[in-house]
Amino acid sequence: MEFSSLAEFIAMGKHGFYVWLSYGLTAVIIAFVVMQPILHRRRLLKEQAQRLRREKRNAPSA
Amino acid sequence: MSLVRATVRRDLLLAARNPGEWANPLMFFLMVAALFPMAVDPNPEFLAKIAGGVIWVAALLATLLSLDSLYRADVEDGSLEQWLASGESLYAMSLGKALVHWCISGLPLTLMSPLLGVMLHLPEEAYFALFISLAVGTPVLSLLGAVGAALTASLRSGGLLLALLILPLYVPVLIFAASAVYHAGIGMAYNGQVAMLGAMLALALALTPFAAGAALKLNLSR
Amino acid sequence: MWQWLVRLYHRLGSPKWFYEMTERWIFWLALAAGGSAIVGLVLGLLYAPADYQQGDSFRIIYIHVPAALLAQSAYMMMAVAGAVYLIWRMKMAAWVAKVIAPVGAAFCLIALLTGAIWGKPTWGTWWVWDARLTSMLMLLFLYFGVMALQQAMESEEASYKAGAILALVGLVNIPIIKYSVEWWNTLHQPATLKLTEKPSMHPDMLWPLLIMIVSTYLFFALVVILRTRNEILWHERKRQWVRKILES
Amino acid sequence: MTPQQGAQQTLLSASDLYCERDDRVLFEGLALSITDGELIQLAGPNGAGKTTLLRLLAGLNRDFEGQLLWHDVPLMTVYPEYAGNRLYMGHLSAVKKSLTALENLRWLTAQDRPSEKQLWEALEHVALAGYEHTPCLQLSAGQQRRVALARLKISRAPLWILDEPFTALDKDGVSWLEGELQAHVSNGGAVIITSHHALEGIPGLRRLELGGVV
Repeated sequence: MEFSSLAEFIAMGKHGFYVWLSYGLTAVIIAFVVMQPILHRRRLLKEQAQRLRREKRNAPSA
Repeated sequence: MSLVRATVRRDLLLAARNPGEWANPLMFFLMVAALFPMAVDPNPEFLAKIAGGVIWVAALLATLLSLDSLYRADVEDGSLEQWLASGESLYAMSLGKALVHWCISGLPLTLMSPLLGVMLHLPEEAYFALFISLAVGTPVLSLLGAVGAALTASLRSGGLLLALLILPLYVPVLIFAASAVYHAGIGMAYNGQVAMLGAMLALALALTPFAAGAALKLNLSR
Repeated sequence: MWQWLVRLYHRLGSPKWFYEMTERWIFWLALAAGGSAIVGLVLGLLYAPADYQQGDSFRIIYIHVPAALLAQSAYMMMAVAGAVYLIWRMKMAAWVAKVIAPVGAAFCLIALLTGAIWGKPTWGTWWVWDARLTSMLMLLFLYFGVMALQQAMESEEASYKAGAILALVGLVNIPIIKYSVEWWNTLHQPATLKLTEKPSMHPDMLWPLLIMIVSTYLFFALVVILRTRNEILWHERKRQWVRKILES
Repeated sequence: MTPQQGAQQTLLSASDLYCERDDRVLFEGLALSITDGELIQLAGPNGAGKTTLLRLLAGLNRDFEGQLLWHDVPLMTVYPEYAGNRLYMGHLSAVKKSLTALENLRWLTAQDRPSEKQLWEALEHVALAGYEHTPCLQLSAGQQRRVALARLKISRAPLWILDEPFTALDKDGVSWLEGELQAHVSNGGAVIITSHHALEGIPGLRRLELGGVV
């Protein structure tokens, strides 16, 4: 272990701001990259199920 | 006015659906600015001197590029015809269109300019001047450019012609804005230049929509 | 062996097979990517010794280098997938190429941002027109170009082809860009301080880096699979097998 | 604007119209008037000036000689009022491909300020129920046309000026539109239309032949 206390770990030997800014921004971008397809999938399934129901509803009348 | 309001809403919605509309000029802005250090000199002291001018030239070109499509789609799909048929004021319509254009081009450019400032080593004192000059100057670019876009909307190769028409009109804005940023960088007052930009904005707001409205009527095919 | 490859190719070309197979992979991939990331980060942030010159700011390396590596190889993969589509008309390849672009661009952005942040304590400035950062910036522009082109095309098929052609042209251009940027750079500012170049890294520093690189690639595979599955769902939405999924 | 029983009033009248395009006289000394309850179909070969006349009557084209009166007042002096009382639909339907059917209709009918419910009902009327949130990109040409035509259900304008509204419509669409035209005319509205489609059985139908002789 390189750090003896949590405070020391956060401080990163005076470079804490830069290190955590890098990691933080990366976490945000990564979260976006992961969440986007998951949300997209959810929306896709909902929309297509809706379309299917609509087609079934319209089919007998046409 | 209801159609003007509806058009503003629709255009913002269109921009949200086609991110390229506002993202592409932004990328162009970044790329043009990146060309200067490569073509001239990446030395920070040198870049600091030209940063303001480079950013402004890039912003101007990016605005110009995005203007080309301002009215073209509306002419082609018949929206223009509906504006004229609506009997609503074309002044309000062209003002609305120009403001939407600013929201999706000038505003993002202004917000992104500090990033370019960092990359081009803009002096710290000049950031605020850069920001304020873009915030006041880019609406003028949109308003003036909208006139050119309206004039060339139905021409097939309108893009280049638009640049030829509009670039000379952009010169005053460029001169005062770049000078504001430069003077701020060397620690001098720059409120005179910003005031000039403000005056230009007021004038453009009052007058250019008339010209754009008149120009729009020319695009009605027979 | 050859026959096995041909069979694999045909299977990969079948969206249905891909969709059903990856159903099972997702969990394990997520587990492997997440697990290795945790191990890599714990080792890198807690156990690796500080750099004797840069101090603890060097710990940015554990995201910067994997992201930069991935951004470059993702571009290559995108171009290869595009080529497969152009040559054999394999739809799956086109979809994979399409979904790689935004992911690759995201990693490119990560590499650039972390590079800039790392530069501040190391060089004293956020941005230097250094050869690596500049060519990374050009790579980002290439990604944006492909994405913008794909988005601008109205016909889907045309957008795949155009994207693939542009990606291939870009691929040929990448080494040229890299070398010309390096040449330009040495012309202007010889021997700058390098961010990462170290003749030999301490193994305690090196291991976490290797683990993070593996983790990044696993993560990339996971995201590309997730996105490709969405493309499959969308394009095959009228097919019977997708209907069954939708109805359940 | 409500017509009195029996006494029909002239909505729009034109006299002595002269118009030339590209050194070709399209029409000369043309007179036309439309009262409520009438449907005028402009007919004639391609290039006879049907669209030109239509746009001229709509007030979009001011490049002509002659007189145009709206309720016996020169049209251009009361243009905003006229614009509010006539509905104009050209060849181009002003439908944006990346917006949904509902969003497009909302824009097209912005001046009538319809309620959300009216918009949905209008779309249902043109057999687009269930497509409200579908981007028009994914609709067929006929369906896109229906989105544009749905505004007929919402508009309160007494005078309709329609340029080839039957384009791209299927059989059901054509009979729906014929029904709409008939209903509008029998409710005291007026229609000026260009169409190659043979309109029949609509009371108050008149045909105006254009062109042929140069």
